[in-house]
Amino acid sequence: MRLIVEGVGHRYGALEVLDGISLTVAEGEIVAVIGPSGCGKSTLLGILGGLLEPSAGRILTDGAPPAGCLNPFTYVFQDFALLPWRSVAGNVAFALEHHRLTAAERERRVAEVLATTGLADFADALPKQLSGGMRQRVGIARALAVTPAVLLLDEPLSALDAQTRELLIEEFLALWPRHRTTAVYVTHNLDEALRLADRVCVLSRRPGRVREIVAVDVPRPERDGARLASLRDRLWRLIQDEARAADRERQPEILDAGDHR
Amino acid sequence: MRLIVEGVGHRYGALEVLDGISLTVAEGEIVAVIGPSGCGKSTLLGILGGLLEPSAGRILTDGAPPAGCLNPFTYVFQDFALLPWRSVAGNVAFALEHHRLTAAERERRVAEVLATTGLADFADALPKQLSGGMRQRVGIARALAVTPAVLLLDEPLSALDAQTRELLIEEFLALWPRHRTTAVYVTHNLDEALRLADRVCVLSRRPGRVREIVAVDVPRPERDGARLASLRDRLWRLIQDEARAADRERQPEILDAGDHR
Amino acid sequence: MMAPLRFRGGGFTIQPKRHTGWIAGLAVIAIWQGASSAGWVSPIFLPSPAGIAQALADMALSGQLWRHLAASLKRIVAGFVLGGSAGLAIGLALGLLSHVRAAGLPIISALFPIPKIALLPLFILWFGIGEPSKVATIALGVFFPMAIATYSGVDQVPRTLIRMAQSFDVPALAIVGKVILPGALPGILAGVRISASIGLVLVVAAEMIGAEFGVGAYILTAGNLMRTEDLLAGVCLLSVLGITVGFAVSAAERRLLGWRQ
Amino acid sequence: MMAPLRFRGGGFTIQPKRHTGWIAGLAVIAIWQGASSAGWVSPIFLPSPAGIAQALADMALSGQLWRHLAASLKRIVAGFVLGGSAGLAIGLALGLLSHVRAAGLPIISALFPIPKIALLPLFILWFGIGEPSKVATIALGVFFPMAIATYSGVDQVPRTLIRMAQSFDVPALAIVGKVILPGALPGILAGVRISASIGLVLVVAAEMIGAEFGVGAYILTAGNLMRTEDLLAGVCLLSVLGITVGFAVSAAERRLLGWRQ
Amino acid sequence: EKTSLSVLKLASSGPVFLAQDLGHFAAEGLEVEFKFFAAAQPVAVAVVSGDAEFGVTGLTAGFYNLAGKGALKIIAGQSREQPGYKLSAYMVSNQAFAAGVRSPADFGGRSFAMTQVGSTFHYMIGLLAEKKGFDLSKNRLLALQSIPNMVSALQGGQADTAILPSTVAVPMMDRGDAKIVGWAGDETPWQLGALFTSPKMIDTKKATVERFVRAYKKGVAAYDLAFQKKGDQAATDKALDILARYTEQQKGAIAAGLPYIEPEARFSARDIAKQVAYWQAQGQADKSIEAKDIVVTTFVSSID
Ligand SMILES: Nc1ncnc2c1ncn2[C@@H]1O[C@H](COP(=O)(O)OP(=O)(O)OP(=O)(O)O)[C@@H](O)[C@H]1O
Ligand SMILES: Nc1ncnc2c1ncn2[C@@H]1O[C@H](COP(=O)(O)OP(=O)(O)OP(=O)(O)O)[C@@H](O)[C@H]1O
Ligand SMILES: [Mg+2]
Ligand SMILES: [Mg+2]
Repeated sequence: MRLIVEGVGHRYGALEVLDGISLTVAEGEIVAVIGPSGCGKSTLLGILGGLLEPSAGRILTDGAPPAGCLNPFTYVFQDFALLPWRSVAGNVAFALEHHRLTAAERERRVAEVLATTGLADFADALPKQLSGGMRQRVGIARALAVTPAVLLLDEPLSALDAQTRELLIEEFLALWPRHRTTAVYVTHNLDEALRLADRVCVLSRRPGRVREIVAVDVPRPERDGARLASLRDRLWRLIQDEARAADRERQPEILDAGDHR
Repeated sequence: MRLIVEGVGHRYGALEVLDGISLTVAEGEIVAVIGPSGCGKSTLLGILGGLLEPSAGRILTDGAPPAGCLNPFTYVFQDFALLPWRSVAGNVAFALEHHRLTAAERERRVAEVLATTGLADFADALPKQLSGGMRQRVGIARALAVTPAVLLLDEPLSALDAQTRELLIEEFLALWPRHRTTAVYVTHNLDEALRLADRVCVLSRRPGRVREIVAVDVPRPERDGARLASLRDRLWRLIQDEARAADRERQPEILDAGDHR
Repeated sequence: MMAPLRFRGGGFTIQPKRHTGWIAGLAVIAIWQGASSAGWVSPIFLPSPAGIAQALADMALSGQLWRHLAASLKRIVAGFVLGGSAGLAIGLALGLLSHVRAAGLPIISALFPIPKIALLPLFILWFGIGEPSKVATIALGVFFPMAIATYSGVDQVPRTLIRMAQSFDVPALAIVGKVILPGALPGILAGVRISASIGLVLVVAAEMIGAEFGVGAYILTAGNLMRTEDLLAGVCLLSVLGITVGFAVSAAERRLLGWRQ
Repeated sequence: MMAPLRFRGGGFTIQPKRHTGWIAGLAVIAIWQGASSAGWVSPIFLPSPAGIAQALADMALSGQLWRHLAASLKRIVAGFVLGGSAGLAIGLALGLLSHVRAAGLPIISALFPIPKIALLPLFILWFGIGEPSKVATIALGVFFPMAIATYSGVDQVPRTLIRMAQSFDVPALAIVGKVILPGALPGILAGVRISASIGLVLVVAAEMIGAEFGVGAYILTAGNLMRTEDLLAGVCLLSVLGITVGFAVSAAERRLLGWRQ
Repeated sequence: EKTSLSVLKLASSGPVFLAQDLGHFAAEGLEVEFKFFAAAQPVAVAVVSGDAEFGVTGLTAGFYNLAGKGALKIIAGQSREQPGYKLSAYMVSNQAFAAGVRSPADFGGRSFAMTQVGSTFHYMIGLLAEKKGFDLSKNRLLALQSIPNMVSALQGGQADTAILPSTVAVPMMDRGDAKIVGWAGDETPWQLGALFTSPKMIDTKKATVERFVRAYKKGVAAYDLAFQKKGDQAATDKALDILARYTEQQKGAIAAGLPYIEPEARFSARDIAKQVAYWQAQGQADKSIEAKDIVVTTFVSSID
């Protein structure tokens, strides 16, 4: 399934967050979105998945979702978003319970994705008993269980420590060829973007605009520090100044106006 | 000042966390400590700074602290450990208030380190008004204000996003030649370790033992992705299996036995 | 010039002392009994522990104890069920519906601080002198904290879990049942704990007006007759009742909220 | 086969409705007044808002209002100062000293659930029917929640801040004053809020015996005389008193805890 | 037919106890359920709230406030303070006695313990002030909510003076805890209690009310015969037995403190008007109350 973003803009009240984002994500492509803190990456992802209505522009889809797809647009969340009172299997099943599936089919799907993500031994564990890495594996298993057409990943690894992040990137890369799901991958981490993405979409500071879309031409298995070094430098130079400015920005008072983000 | 660690071991009740750690940190040297989650890195750092008493072994110092040193062993914390009710300047001053200094001298020191760390414009800001990166700069300014002999840094950048981390590493590297303080730098991040350290001390899983100490022979200004790639691979192969095992470990129930860690 | 490291940590942690609690409790009782036996405190002003124990034993043997306890418990349970379920329902509505929150919260905030015992005369007019007015007082006293605890429990459900459920197309009613209610349970149980103690206060107050049986009536009668042993025996009963309810709520928390942390 | 994206987010957020609160409050009063004027509710059972307002106005004009309010406030303030400062001191000791915690907590837990009004007869015996017994009741009622709020406030001070202070060689007493006390302030203020409402309940209860003036005495007299207008006028006074105290605590929190978040 | 009566466990309720046990209610075809309360106030409230159909007790300011809103009607008389009947005692604490409070005339300016504002005790001190000419606003009036609280306040000297029922006052005097310095009946006779019901009863179940009052009057007559005419020792003993059982008191104590009850269960409408006026003047009763609307003289006539 292809995803077409046409001139999307968004504002929260008076705060303009996104402006004229246009982008096409091809079937089976991974597009990484990078940009300084607060530039509207999460907002864009929320719009892509139909959770937020854009103030301007529209999103179109092209093509049919894959066979057995229960939820075309499926998220993987930065903070995992696991129900803490459900076991690993229960969390995966949560995504399936509201679809017309036989119990057997549901169990088959759960078992399959737990096996794929190496969680088979942890089916009965509660989230609190798992390390951060294992928790995000549950998040990924849950996403895969519904056979998504487009995966929307919002900094899926940023809550993990560097070593676990490394492990999960390797697993992603191993898992990928089997599913080839279209994906939009938001991250702050250039290395992550360069190792996973086909193209990297660089956003400007708020209001986020597309500054540049950089294709990563090296085939995934051949990407290593040495080969990506120049591309990495180029990207870093692109965003460096804006990252610095975003960092030095005073954080606004969080007014609890009753709306819970 | 040289720091000599002689056969240090530690146990929390029945849990053996560190075993026979021996290590010498030379004057002006940066030693990075890496190891899988829960292997006792923070415990070791606590022992080095005199906050925890080791169950076995001892720590010796050799040489006099630098002129004007108020607190030979000074920490930079992962979670910044700023007093949220004090301004940036107040947080830095907190480290000085309990020393016999004239008010003028205190103010001079505060102003100086705020200038060094680019915080001069933020002297009156409260921590909540700052981005994560700025908060850690305050942590660093506070540490520098007491002119430490040995800096003890416990994953100082792991709470920051990748771009801010990049910015702070660059600032560290720029700041370094001016002070040349001895430092022990705990991290999960191989890149961080390789870009900053003279030597990397690799710990095994719990109970932490020294597996290998790797010298980084490239001069700091010349370290880049391409040059460090092979060293990085070597380190990653060293710790990969243990990182994976640590990741798959079930997290123990946190028993609140009245002791607050 | 090698020097050992100075230890400067420790303190500021609470060490559990297994037996101190019992010893202190027994010591207080022993000193009190000693002072009473020695005649230093007049038994009218402060009866001896032995006297109180005797009064309790008499009460238990004569069957009065169960009669009073049963009468009080019946009222508490009835008031709790009525007020608690109403509070839960209104609290949920306050937590979920903007209009209900906007209209209801100011009214609830205005009525909450009114001590319910002040309304007892009115309740007697409305519901008569018998059980209904007592139950109504307790129910009203329980209603407010339950409603407030429930709505703030709903507020504390992480928004990301709700977004997650929406992103998997989970129907709204199922979100309430499977995400919001379990997520609000910690808040609701905290409300139960507070409400139970308020119920205890109110049963005493309500029984002071026109009740034949009940721990409150027993205490009032004892007070009127200047029988301080009986009075303190009744107070001990209340204390035991309160502690028991506290334990019950803790047990429920352990069972139902084992997933926390 | 291009298709627009289906929106599936929204809901589950509380929108602030600026005027609904006032409108709802006024509507309730208007309906109530209407029902009273139409004679649907008998003034014995529920007097009309106009009747209550009249009673309040009479009270204000005759000067009785200030007399009763002043008497109650004097008792609350005296009880609050006594019980609150004792609770603060004991709470600090419970929070800081292992032995005090081990010995004191079981005793406090056993005494806390006793409704203080049950002790009123005893206090009258000890302190007479004058002011001291009333103040003592309020003080005792305030003591327990303050002690418990203070000690759990101390527990909630992040340990890392204490470690930080120790790592800068800050003396223990200064740690208590500059880290633990400010850090425990949110807990302490939460305790003040609870204690204030308990004080309000207890002043009503205490004034029911032998007080000539005071809002509680006024309400009791009104109840005795079956003057429901006066009774509800007194209840309104209590509500206003409660709301005022709530606002005062909120204002204190805004001023003193502006550093939070 | 079933009906219910709210009542205090006091000798002044003697007529209804006698009417019950001597079968006068049964003779009228009434099955009366007694609802016992601890104070005058709830007795009246019980009739308003519908807990009981009839009530018999002392007249308080609260009673008049309820009656003034059309919730209660007096239909017959009960006890009166009458010279020679030792019902309510003027009491003085030992300390105050030593300080010179020796007679009811000395009560001016002294702290005075009572149960509640608007209670019968409150009215009696008001009557005394009127008679002896002292200013009641100079007395500290302590509302202690219960008679035991009054006893301990008097015992401990926290209150100088009080008015207490003889059943409590005489034992206190005997123990030396306080001094009796006079009797209210001797100083200020007044209509203390009454039988009442709700206007709704009179409107909808007039026949029941009539039968109830008839039986009540027989009870009053039996009381009069047993304790006031004292013609028949056997009847006196039997009545005393019945009262002792209902009031849970010693026969001797009851006999010593029996109130006067008008033999035909009549009441003084003029005294009731005076009481209403007094409470209105004190600000304890609503100005809108009309005494004539409170009393119903169709069942029993007024004395005056
Ligand atoms: N519900 C909301 N109401 C108002 N403002 C919002 C809301 N959500 C986000 N914002 C603001 O919009 C801006 C963009 O937010 P968004 O979360 O999309 O940024 P982001 O690029 O994902 O940032 P980060 O890198 O920190 O995750 C921020 O300044 C944020 O404060
Ligand atoms: N105060 C304590 N009491 C008991 N056990 C502790 C205490 N502090 C740490 N531990 C345990 O000791 C082990 C080592 O802890 P430590 O924090 O030193 O590890 P670490 O290497 O810093 O881990 P991480 O990489 O997660 O920061 C862990 O298993 C931890 O659970
Ligand atoms: Mg984001
Ligand atoms: Mg650590």
